[in-house]
Amino acid sequence: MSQSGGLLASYEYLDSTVDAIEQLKKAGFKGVKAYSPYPDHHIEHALGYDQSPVRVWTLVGGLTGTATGFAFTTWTSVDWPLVVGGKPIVSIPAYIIIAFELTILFGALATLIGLFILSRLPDLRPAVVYDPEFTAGRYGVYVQAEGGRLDEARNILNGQEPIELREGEGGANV
Amino acid sequence: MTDGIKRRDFLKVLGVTGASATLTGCSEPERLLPYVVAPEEITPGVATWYTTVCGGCSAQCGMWVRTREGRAVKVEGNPNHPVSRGGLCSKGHATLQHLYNPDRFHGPMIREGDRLRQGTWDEAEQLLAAQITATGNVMFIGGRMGPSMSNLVDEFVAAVNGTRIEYDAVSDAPLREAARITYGATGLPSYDIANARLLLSFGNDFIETGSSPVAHNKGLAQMSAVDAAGSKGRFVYLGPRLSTTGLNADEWYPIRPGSEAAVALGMAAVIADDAGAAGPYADVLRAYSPAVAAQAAGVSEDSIRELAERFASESPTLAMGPGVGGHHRNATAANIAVMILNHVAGNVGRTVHYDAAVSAATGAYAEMESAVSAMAAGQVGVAIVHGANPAYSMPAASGFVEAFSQAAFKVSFASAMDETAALADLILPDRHFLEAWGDSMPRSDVVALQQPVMQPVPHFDSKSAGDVLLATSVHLGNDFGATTFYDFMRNGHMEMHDDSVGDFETSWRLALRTGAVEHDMGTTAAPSQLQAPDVALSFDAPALDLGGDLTLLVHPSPRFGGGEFSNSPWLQELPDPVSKITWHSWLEMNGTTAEERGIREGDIVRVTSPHGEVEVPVWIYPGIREDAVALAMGGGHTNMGRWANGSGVNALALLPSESEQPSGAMLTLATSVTVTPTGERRRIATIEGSSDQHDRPIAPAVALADLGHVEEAEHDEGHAEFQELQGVGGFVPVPSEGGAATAFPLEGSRHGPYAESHDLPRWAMAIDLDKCTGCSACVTACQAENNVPWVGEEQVMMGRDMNWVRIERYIEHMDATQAGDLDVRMLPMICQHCANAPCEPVCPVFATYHTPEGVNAQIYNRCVGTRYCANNCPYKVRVFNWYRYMDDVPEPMNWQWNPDVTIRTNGVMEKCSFCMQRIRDVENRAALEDGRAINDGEIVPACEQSCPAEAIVFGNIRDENSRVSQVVSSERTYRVLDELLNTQPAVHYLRKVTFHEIASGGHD
Amino acid sequence: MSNATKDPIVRGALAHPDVTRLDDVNRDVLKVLATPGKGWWALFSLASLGLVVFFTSWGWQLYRGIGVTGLNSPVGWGVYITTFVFWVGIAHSGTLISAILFLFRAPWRQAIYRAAEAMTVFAVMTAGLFPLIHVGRLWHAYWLIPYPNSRFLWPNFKSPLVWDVFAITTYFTVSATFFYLGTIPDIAAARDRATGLRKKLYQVISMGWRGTDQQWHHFGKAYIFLAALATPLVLSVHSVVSWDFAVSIVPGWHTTIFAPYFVAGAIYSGVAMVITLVVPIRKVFGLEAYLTTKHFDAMAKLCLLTSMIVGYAYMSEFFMAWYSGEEIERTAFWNRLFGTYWWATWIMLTCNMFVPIMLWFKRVRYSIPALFVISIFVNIGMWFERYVIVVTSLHHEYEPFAWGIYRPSLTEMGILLGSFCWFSFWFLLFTRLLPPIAIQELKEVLPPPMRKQKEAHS
Amino acid sequence: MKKRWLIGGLAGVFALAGLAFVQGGGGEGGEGAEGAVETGQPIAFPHNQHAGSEPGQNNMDCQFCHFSAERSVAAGIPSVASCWGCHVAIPGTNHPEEVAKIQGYLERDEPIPWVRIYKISDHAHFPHMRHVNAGLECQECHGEIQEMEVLTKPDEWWTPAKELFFGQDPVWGGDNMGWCVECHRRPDENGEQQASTDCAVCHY
Repeated sequence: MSQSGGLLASYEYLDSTVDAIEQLKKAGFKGVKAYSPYPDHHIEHALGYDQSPVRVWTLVGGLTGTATGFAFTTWTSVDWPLVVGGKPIVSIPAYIIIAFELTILFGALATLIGLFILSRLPDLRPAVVYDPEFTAGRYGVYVQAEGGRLDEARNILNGQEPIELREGEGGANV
Repeated sequence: MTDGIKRRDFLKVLGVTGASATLTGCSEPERLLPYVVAPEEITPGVATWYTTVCGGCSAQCGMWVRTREGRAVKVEGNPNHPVSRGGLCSKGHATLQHLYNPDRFHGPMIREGDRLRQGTWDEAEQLLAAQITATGNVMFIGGRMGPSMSNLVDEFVAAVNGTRIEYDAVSDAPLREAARITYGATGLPSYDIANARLLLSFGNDFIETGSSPVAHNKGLAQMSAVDAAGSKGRFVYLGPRLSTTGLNADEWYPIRPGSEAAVALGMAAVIADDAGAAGPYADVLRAYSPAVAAQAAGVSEDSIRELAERFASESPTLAMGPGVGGHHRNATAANIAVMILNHVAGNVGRTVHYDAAVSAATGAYAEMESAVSAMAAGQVGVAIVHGANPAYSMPAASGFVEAFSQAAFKVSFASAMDETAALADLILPDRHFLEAWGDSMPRSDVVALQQPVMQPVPHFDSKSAGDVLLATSVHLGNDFGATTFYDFMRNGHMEMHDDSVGDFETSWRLALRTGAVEHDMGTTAAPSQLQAPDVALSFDAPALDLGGDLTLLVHPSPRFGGGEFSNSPWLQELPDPVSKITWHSWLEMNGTTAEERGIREGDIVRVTSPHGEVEVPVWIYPGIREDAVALAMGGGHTNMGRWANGSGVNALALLPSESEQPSGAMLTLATSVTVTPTGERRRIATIEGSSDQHDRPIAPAVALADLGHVEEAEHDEGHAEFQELQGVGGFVPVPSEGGAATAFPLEGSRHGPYAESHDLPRWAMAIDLDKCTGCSACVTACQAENNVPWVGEEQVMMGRDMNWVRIERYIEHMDATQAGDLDVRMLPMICQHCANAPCEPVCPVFATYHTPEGVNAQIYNRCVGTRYCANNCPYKVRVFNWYRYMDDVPEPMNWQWNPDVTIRTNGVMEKCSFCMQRIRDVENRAALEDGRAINDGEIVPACEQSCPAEAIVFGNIRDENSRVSQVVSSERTYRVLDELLNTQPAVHYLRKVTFHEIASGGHD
Repeated sequence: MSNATKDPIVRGALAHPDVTRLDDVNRDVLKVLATPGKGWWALFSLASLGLVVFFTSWGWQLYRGIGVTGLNSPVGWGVYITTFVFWVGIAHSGTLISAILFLFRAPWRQAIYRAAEAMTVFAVMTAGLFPLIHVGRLWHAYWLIPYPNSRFLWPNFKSPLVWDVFAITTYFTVSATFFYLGTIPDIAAARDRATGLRKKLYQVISMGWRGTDQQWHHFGKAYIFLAALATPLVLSVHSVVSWDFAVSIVPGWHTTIFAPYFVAGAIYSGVAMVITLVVPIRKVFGLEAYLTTKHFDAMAKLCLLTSMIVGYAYMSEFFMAWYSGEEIERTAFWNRLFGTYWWATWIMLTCNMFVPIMLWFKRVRYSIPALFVISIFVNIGMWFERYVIVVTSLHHEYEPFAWGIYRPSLTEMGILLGSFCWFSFWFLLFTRLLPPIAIQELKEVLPPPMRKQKEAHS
Repeated sequence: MKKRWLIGGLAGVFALAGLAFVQGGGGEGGEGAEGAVETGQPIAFPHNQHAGSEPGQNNMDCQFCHFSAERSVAAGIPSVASCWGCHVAIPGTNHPEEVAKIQGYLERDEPIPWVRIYKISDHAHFPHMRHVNAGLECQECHGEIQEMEVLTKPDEWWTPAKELFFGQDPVWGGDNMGWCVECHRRPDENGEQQASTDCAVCHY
């Protein structure tokens, strides 16, 4: 894939970033990637994101927690039944608390795992296409283009007066 | 040794059943040590029981001893004993600790310069013989001993033509002397308390000291129990201070110290229509009237007159004269006065018996005085002390210590170091009574045998005094027809034996098995007529040495007696039945008196008498007259043992060295004192939080008048607070159904092993508060049975006492200023084994839970130590192991540990288990006997077994025929705090019955 | 959820002249991570010293037995449980400020929530130690954890103490997760400014965060869900802790009001502690631009509110005790006010009810020294609140004859003191190793740089 | 941060494991199975020679020596005299010198300090007679004693770990509550659990 290559443009301004992305999208470029120092919904909008599947993880995790909470407490009570304080062997009201805590716990952990999986974290490989300024003040747009369309992409990105425009081998680690 | 003992060959070392279990696992290989020759009587892991006689005090109660692998692990009362009839006091239980006392001598000690070296027995006996032959002038100072031993001593002393002095620190000499003077009786009168309808005690603390505390305790309980006719005996205490005995009275006449004679005679004067009834004492009687008595006693004339009338009408009645605590200069006269009172009331032969004389504490102090002067004069060559500790138990003023050191050669038979032995040149450690043969004659018609229940504790090379005397006599060339004391004693009994009642061997075996045999002595006709006094008597209030403005009352301690029991940690830690204070001494003082002097509880005061002074903390006590202070004996040992030394003060330091005439008893009530604050304070090592119930339904009572309709009374008063609750729309707790067994297994517990639990018993207990006298025997019994540690004075002060039984003493009504009703509630508080136990659900690891048999179990090895259960226990009966208390128990005291009960380690909660080990033991036995059913009364917890008052009953409450169900069906039954908390305890209490009306709530 | 057109006030009072560009934030916040000053070292060594005291005392207790405390029967719980509840309480405002205010979009949250969350995590770490310190047999404490064992035994899920185990561990895990998640982008920022070992470290901790759109997208959602989970958790945890007491039958514990009362108290003490911690940070690291008086004003108002709730709870407890007409209940509360431990009760009332009255005045709320002092009062007061609840209720229970007194021992004091050092130890490390203020969230509330605006101006 | 929790967590786990291990008494690894010397037994007593049923072995009943097993909580250790009771006539074929030791102890009038192999925790009460009378064979808990020359515990390197997680195997002189409970829970012929699993049956 010698033809293909990646372009990384750093911008100082949000609107120029957003414009760049929108134009790239309009021009039908795939694999447009944006960098920003904070989550910005303009960018997300430009890239056309909708609901994140993280919520599914949370829901499933939470429900598993509830089920586990009730099942486990009940089973252990019945496994070796001991009467305490004249209370029923299986005292649901008490077990609600355990179930609740497990709901939260499993939900939270599932969410975290979901997040890591979905956003490809952790990723400790040295970053090639990356600019430390992205965590400070700059926005970045990376686009990967077939050889033929490289110039088009370059023009679009340059059109928004990037502070810097880097070119690299395609498929570089992003 | 006779084969009688040889068969009981001794387990050389601990271990066959992993002797005393501990939670702390040890890692170096444990050794299993079999017998060399297996004794057929002993099966490892199975208890062997022996019958013997308690040698603790002059009462000589019958005793059962439980041995495991040849170690005595528990002593109990012997119900077959004609005098004590079951039950055992705290002191009796604690004798075990004297047996295993690590401070016992390891062998005969011979003085070399200022130190003692251990010698051999042969050497020691040679030395004694040599000294006797050399110096002569033998003086044998002997305490209480059995008849055979007494005979031996007499023969021994006669053979070396020495003198014998009988001495017992706490003796009833005045009573005996009075009996001799008035009726020519020998020994003490025997009382039939149980049948008295009105009992008067003129300062006689008969359930603590005296001829037979256990029997008297039982008698008192039976007397005060409500009989079928719905009546109960009434107990009136007349004295300046309420002792444990006094606390059980229904009325208290706080009479001036020493005014007993006046009151007794004043009453007698009322009863005897014509003074002539008093025979030779008629003129005495004429001299007294209620007015005079009232004047002397400081109580109203009417009250005395009215009491006298009742004493005459409610016959049979019984009056008891002043005991050891009331030995003032006219004590004999006072006792005679009381005998006159009994006489005119016609009690002689009904409740007072002079024919079956009780042989009680012998020694007269007067004899000691002569002994002292003799020694001081250097007329004594060899002074032998046996069974007594005069260096401690005589007032410092007596000069015994100085005199004793004048004797050329001083011998002591003490088995452990004491103040007297410390002065001796030769110490011949005697056997503990559990290791030796002996006999006793608690009453003139009863002979009881004391047999060794185990081989002597191997740590200590001891020898019974009898054997020593015999061996020495051999050296001296005398022959008493026996080489061992066992033979000597047996011969004696053989001579005494009359063959008409069967051959000797059988009756001997019978005596060994049952513990005692009653001889029909063909009792001499009861002396019924008063005899004229052969000595001068004064019935006036006794003179007091003027030392200050407060009369000093010195009384024997319910825990230490005269001090001979002081070296037992159990007794040191046993809360005093009156003050609930452990370990140290205290001065009892009335609140008003203290206020006048600006003294607060815990202030350390200096008590000064003409004879000495002591510094002791004050305890405020409403049960003592404002013009008196009281101090108990038994403290302040200087040279007795690790637990006695330095604990408390010796009250005798304040007393004169003087004997009462004519009885010659030591004076205990002889001086007044000044009390001055030292400015220092200390924390009192008490277990008492508050002696006020704060209107809580903990120890309610019911008036005799209300019996028969207690339920209604309950309804009117008992639930008053609930009605109040309803009034304000509060939550009304579910009132538990009456005493009857509660539904068990509980709702929701019908599962798994609990499904069949309706076939299982439900263990329950009933405690009759009308019988409980608060004597605290159960506390020590429980401690002995369940390996409950003692924690020491410091820890008790921090509130960490470990006893599983806490006898709560709530003072409802107590007035030291005038005669009137007395209402003190004694409540033994143990784990209530609640069906709805608050402690159970809060334990995170199920360390405490409810067994199918309805016991609230505590699984020590599962306990993590969160202490939540203790917080949530409304009865506060759970105790915690804050340290590794049991690790501090020295060899060989740990030999006493019960192998059937786990030793609890650091960080573990514990509490009453209903003696689970005994339940299991009986179950195992029943299973071996082809799975037979367990009989009612077969399982007896330690507390029930030792209770002299028979106030405790344990059993299966699901069986309506069981004793416990029967008792619980009483209308007096209630359960502590149950109506408030619905805890449904398995321990049921029966209300105390009072003569006076009970104020609102039925419980205050 | 940034908002390009927020006016300064709404933007969390971030209107400081020096802060205009996004990377100004990096500059100001990250300079905190530079080599520490003398003050920090002084505090840090002090804390370390305290740690020695802490572990020596604990070691001594393990060696001798729990008896080295002043505990006894009837007072089986004392300083340890008091301090446990205290720290759990402290732990609350962190997640509260962070999660709840996040969900409610409270504008003043960003500047302080990082410190608050850190406080939460470390406070739970501290609180979690106390049950272990407290039990009689630490070496068996693991029996409270349900794990399959050769005895077929399980813990008793009916016991409030087991609820605690679950509540506290869950709370710790979730708070820690929440805290960590929030820091990832900032650690990345730190990484990009750092060099050498630190850089490697940050690289690992930040998990190679790049701030790509994809990451931000999921990050935002995950964060919301975590917040949504954490919020009920915050409320539940201290309720569960309160049930340790309320579920029992001890007069003074057995009260239905406990859960809300404890939660309010927790927030109260927590916010106070945040103030106590943030004031010095602000001063030392010169973050006045980010932690403005408006923040403190807001926190002070929260304190005021919760103090009133707590005060109400006190009053209603006393009222109900009287109204119930139950002698035992009445005695318990009468004893609280005028019994042996009257002083503790009055300290509690003064610090928690009377002192905060000053917060009604704007001048006080805007005076940072005043707030600092008041916050310390509140911290003390809240510790004593727990002491009063635990000790006074236990020492006078149902059985008058078994009433007793409890005197804390030196060991207990050492451990109490040590716990504060243990907490400060971690917190000081935190101020060094992690950005104490949420960089990326501050950027969200800054006006994003717009070329068009710029051109318009020029 | 994550790293720190990880390390802390692991440390905690190891600490607990260690404690559990110590508590579980896992530390008491016995010595190797060769000969009596390693076990430290004072006399090389071959159980198989006495109780074994192989030709040349004596096929004695366990309770001949452990005399109180059916009537007491303790099984009982034979007294030196009772050993000598037989051995006075039987000098022993394999190890006469070991047999001779018995006489030595008897004459010195001292007990033989056997090393204890089968030790149940002190906080658990095991009434032998209940189990013997319930028809249990000794071997069910003690293992095939009659085939062992020397009683030892296994000491493979992984034994401690095994004991930590699965408890010690009573057959090896271990002390495993799970073992007891498993048997107590086993249903009898009419499907009822055959012995109580009430805690207080053994722990008091």
